[in-house]
Amino acid sequence: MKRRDFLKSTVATAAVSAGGVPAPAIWSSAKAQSRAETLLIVSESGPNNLDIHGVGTNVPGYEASWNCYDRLISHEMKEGPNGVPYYDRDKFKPELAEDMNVGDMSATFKLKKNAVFHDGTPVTAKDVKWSLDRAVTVGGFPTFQMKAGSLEKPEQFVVVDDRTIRVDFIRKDRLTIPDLAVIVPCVVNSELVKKHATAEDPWGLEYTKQNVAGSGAYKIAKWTPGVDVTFERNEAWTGGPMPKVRRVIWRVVPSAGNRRALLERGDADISYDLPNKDFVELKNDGKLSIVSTPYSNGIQYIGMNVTKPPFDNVKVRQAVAYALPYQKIMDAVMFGLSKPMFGAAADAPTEVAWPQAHKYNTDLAKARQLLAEAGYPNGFETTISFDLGFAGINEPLCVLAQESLQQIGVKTTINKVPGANWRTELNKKEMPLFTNVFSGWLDYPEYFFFWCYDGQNSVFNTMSYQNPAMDKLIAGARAAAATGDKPTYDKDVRGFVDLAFADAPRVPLFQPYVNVAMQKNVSGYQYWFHRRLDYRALVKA
Amino acid sequence: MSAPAAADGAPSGQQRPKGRFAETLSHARHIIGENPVTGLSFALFALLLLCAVFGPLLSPYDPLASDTVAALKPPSAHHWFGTDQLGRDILSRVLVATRLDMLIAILSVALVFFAGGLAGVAGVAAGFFGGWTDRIVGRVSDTIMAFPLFVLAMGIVAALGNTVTNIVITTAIINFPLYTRIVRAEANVRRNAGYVLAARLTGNSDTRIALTTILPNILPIMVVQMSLTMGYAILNAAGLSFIGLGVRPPAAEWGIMVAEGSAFIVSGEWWIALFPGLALMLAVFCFNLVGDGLRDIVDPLRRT
Amino acid sequence: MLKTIGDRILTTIPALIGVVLVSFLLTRVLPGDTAAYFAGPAATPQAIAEVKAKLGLDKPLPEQFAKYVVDLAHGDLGQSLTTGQPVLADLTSRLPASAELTLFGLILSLVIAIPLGVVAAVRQGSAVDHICRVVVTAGVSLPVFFTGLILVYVFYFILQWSPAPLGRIDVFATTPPTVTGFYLIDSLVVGDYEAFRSALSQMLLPGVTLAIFSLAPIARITRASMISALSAEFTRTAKASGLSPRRVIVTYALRNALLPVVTTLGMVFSFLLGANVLVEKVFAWPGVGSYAVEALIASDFAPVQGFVLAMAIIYVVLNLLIDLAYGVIDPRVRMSS
Amino acid sequence: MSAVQLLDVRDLTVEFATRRGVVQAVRKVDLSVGKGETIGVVGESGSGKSVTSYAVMRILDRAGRVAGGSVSFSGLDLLTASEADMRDLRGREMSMIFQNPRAALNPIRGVGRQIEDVLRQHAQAGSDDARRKAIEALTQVRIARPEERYNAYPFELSGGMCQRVVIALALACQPRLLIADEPTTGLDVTTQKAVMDLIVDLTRERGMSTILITHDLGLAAAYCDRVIVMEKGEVVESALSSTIFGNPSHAYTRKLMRATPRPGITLRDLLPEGEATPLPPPVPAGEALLSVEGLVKEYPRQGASRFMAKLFRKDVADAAPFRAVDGLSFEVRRGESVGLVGESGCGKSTTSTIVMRLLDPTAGRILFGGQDIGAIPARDFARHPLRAKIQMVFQDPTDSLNPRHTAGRAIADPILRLGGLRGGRTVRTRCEDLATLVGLPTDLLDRFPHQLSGGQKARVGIARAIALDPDLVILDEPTAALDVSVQAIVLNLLADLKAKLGMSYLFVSHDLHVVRLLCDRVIVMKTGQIVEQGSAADVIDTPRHAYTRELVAAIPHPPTS
Repeated sequence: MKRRDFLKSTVATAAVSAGGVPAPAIWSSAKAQSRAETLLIVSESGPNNLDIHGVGTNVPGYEASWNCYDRLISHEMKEGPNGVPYYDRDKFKPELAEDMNVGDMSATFKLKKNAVFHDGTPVTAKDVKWSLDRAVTVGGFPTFQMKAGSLEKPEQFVVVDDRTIRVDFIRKDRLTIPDLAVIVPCVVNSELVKKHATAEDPWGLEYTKQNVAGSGAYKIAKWTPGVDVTFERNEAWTGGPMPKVRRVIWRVVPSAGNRRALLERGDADISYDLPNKDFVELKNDGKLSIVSTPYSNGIQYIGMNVTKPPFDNVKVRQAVAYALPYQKIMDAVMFGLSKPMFGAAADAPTEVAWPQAHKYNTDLAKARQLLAEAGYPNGFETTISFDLGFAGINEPLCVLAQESLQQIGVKTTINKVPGANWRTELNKKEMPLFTNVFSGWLDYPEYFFFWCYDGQNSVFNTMSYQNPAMDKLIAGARAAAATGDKPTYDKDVRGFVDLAFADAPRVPLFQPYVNVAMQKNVSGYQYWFHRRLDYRALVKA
Repeated sequence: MSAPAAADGAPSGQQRPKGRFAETLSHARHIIGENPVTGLSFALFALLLLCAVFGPLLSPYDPLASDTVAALKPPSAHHWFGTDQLGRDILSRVLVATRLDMLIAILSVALVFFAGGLAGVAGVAAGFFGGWTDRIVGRVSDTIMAFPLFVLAMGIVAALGNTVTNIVITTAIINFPLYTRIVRAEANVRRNAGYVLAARLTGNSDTRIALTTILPNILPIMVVQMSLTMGYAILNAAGLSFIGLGVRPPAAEWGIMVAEGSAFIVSGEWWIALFPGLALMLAVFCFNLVGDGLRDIVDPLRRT
Repeated sequence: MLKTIGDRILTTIPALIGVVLVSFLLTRVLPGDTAAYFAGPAATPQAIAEVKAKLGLDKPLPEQFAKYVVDLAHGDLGQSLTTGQPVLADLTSRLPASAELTLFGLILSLVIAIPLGVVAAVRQGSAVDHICRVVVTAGVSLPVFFTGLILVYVFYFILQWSPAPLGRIDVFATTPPTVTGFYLIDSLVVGDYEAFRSALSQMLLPGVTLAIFSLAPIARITRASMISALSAEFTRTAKASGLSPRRVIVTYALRNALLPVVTTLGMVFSFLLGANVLVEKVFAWPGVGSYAVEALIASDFAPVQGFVLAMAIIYVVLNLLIDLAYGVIDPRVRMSS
Repeated sequence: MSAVQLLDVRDLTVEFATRRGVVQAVRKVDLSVGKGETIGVVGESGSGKSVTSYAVMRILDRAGRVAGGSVSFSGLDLLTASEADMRDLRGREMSMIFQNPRAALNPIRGVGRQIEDVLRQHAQAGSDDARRKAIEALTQVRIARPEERYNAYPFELSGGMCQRVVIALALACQPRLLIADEPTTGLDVTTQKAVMDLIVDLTRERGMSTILITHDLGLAAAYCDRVIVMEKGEVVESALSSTIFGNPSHAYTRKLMRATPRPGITLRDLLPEGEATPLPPPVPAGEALLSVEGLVKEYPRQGASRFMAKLFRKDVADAAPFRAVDGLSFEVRRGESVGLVGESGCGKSTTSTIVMRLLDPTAGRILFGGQDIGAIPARDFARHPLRAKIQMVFQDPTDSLNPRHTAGRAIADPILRLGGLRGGRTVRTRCEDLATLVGLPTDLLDRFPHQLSGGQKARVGIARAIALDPDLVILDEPTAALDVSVQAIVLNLLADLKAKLGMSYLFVSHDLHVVRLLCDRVIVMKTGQIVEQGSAADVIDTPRHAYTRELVAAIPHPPTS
């Protein structure tokens, strides 16, 4: 290590002296200075839109929105499962609002006096209403997300005075307040954006795609789509304590090997998408700090389309559940970096929680027996599909599943679906067998089940599972949650979890981890429901 | 007749002339003897064919059987080439992959050989250039050439789906202009040859001349081109695999093995990418050199 | 002069029309659904249908094609989903990166391959000839991404001789102001040697990767045409006139042998543009190649179409330039009528 | 012979390493050249005459090496001299010129610069006077407007002009020995004469010694003091020019001499003594078989490189089309043999190709047996019944045979396509008959062209042409690529066949002697037009047109005894 450092410095000096002009020396010291105040993040892909309300904004775009815009409220931090700061689902803190008053059928927010947008104009209740109106009417993902918290109509958002805004509830829903703390209800500089709005584009989406019109802790200094984003700290930020990092450079490095090399060499400060194996090795190596946190309300699962024979037969589904090589997947695919969702003790009571482990285990004899009972003693042929965008995990996982299923006579062909096409394929609901991940921003079991198991057959109910008993339990739990009826809630949650496991339309495999690799001098990482980085808390020593 | 025949005796004495095939064979032996690299490449080619045919019999393990306990083991006495992420034996996978890779190479090249060759000949036949068939063939080749070929391949595979058949078809399409160009250029050189004019004088139609006179004379050059494009076919399939558009797992294919292994290089598991990479390189290398050797063999200038 | 260049360009129009048509048709059968992408993660089928209508994707293909052509004529190549930018803007900002890298690789390759081909031809059949042949063939036998990865592993990760493979210039160096878009030139124009050094060291590994791949065609054609030039009658005259070997080889044989090499350059360049796609992905190079790959994987068709069209135009222009270069080198082409 | 020889070659043996082992191309050759002497080296292809000269210059290619003997050049042993010394000698002390002068010049370097290269290499000029001296060298070879030519490229000059440049290059440094290797092969007779006269004048003026290597005994005898005859790598005879023609001592020389066409002899005189049989009686010419009326062929001047031309020179006008054949009218009667003579580019090949119906005329009629076959498009003529009646023997016997077909198959091709014969045996029998007719041993029918000699290939070509009993055979320089001894045999064969089968010949040639031997009538062409026609003897013995006279005069006349 010392030799390397030496080499590095001699190379640098050699280059400087070779330059032969005084300028490089000055440049170099400036460079060292800026290096210390700058955080370099490397990831596989970058944002395609800086505005979460935009059309087709990708997930990296959420990170830009989170750090550049403020919302009325945010979550407090608590200690997470691994001692890392973890957002507290139930505790809120003001961000743009200085206080929040939740009534029976409405909530009132008072804005901070000195809150200003990046262009210096003060943040007003008018801006907040305009922004929330935008979120519920613009369509697509933002509108859908608002609806999840029963925020559906512009009439719900009332400007009380310049600094006060009231949100009216259309129904009692315990998800309404949490939904105001997700990324979508961000506050946009309405005057600035309206200047760039047109008749075809009344919400100015074209403008906010390229430009930040927020009041958040960071501004975008430079954005080269697909290459890098440079964030500069907003020195006038009022949403919280002044962030420590002055500048963040987010560089797109498509090759995972290169990302690891950059981290190991100390050239990059943070990366959160590396193969699991790399995280394990880097952790054991000890040169970097690695933080692993389970996805909140998320699982990777094997799904079966219950409308497609033979998966319409519950015994076939159970046979698959008994044939899956759970431990092999944990070892060879996840390298132990995930929480098993299988093999709960036979006598363990069902918990009022989600996700939780099911009671299936790899038991080929039992699987064969179930298959024979279902009328497929010699197995059958089918296709197993996965999202190529996450091939690093999905591909070996499917290969192992394929091999294991082969042993009970189920022959599968692996179908790689390009990332962009995955959602279309899911929407078609024609894939018989597939693996996928679902995780909800709002961490409530009934939220998960409403989207994934309910008979309304949303896109996330990838199995086309429809069962009136299930629908009744989910509805019961949602109603009980809104009214705070804990016994009914507990009973219904246990009910739908049990039913989901018994009917086995989807077989949970594991709860994935969010892994972040950081240089030792970087600290302050916080886990958020959106699983992206919050630059505001990060510190570089 | 009074004119004597004795004055112009045969050049090679009274020795009975050998058949064309036997002669080519002895010429080939000479070329191989003269150039050790060519000899080596022919031997390597035979070895590859052997692996393609008997690969599954030679491989010590089931190439698809995972063994998570033995995952990511470096080369050892048990696993000469080590094991991959799922504990599969890399040696076995490399051996078995020979068949698939050779299949892709040979099929795609055979396809373009016929399609490109026939299209070219059709063009030649249609009135010795200038016919509309020729113009169409020319335009199609120009259009394909104006595409960045690898991106065209990606586009077609992405659009049609990543099956082996589609990879084969795609590879054939991007090599199409190479063949039509060769046929056209070579036919152009020969179309004013005395024997072509002679064939016209003896009542052969243009089509017949193209098929029976020009094509057989171009064939050897096309065969040389075939062995060169076989190398590109494999590289192309490997490139497609690297960006995730290659053959489907768990099938063993060199390109996809390198692509999978590439993620492990930085962490020190070099063997996962290295061995299939070497096999890939060796195969392409061999095809290229065999092409060179064939060129020497069919080149009339090198015959004495 | 301009008119004749114009005439020459006219002859390439059918191929360009072919490219436009094929790329349009190809991108329409890509499996991805643009409307589903725009409609977001939780869209209902109705929502997707609405987006589809808004984007005009519900119209029959001929109508879509007509619209595409009209937009093209207005210089509108559409919007990229992955970067969210107009395709034209993306292409213009990324093209110099690819062009600089490809040219760098090509020049590197020429500098190595031509002398190699000459030596192999002069010493035809010797060990040097065999070694040259084996080395260049080995180079073209390696998949470029594999070469790239190995080079990064060895020269960056193990030996630490090369900077991090993070694109065109060090993250903390200042990008030179755009004059040509080529960092090497721009940095020299403003006299920023630090930036020049950084850009050069970033370009070395990907450049070498491309050069290794393109050695073979150039060295082979140089060798072949050099052999025929060396056995040409004018070379014999030069020898019989007692000219020095240097003069015979360089002024007489090599100058003539370069003609076929120039013709091959067009093919090699387009070959390199293809290889560039993979090299850019390995080295995080912000060029058009990696842009096209990402777009294709994401079934994002506007950038794919734009990229293909840009490449086709470059190919056409390049061949025109090669024709001109040929005319400059060869008086027969230049002066015969 | 004088005591002090400039060049003295003793027992020179040159070996070539080939596929079939080591071959001695030159065996124990003795040759000496005195100061101011001109020596002719004569032999047919493969006699080792060029190899000897390359060995002297030490520019043999890689496969060849000197296996024995000595070469001394004014006392210096050339075989042991260092390569640097040799380089110094080449071009300064001894120079060489080659056949095919255009290929002998660097195509992309101005001719003046190429001369400068030599001057500077041998320190005969510096950067200040190189140009002046190069122009001087051009002036000496009597190139008009040398200053302008200095900048010209070889492709801009005619063949004769190129050869002058090559001579200028060779003589630029005032060497003492010039080796001219077939310097006029491929040039027209008039050009040949001019070039040879120039070489002789210049070398005499400077007191240089010259070695002239040629296959043409007449040429050697006309220009050389002494002649050395080589056969199969060995010197068979060496004598003064006058004696070699008057009294050749070696059988090979005699054979060679007899086979050389010259005035005042018959076809049979070409053959070796004792092998000639009486000529068949002349066939009286019948009615007109072919009559060509007002034949015109025009080519547009625009070529593929027109774009380039426009790009680099602004003043390329849309030139009028080029007339290759300009209003030609003539006829060939049944049983008659008509010669079509002219220098390269006169339109004789275009005419024969049109008559052959491989090319469509721009205007004019071609009546064949009364039918206007000129009106039938060339592409359709392949399947026309008259196709069988007009056949052709090509110039290059090698090029005209498909390398992938055996001799038998080549002969069978017209029979199968147009002859209406079916069945392997019948066709084979017919092929064997034809082979016998042309004097080709039938066991050679299974050989491929590359396994046959030049003469045998010519016989295959002739057999193919007569397979369908044609009425008219067009002979396109059928012997131009053959050695003289083979030419003698083929010409006699053609004469015999004509008599036997009653065909008519249209004989295209540049060689007036040959035409006179084979043809009844001669048509002389120049720039697409006929300048003179009449009986062969009249036209050649008493030419009326100035151009014909010029052609006749240009033929080298060996000293007659």
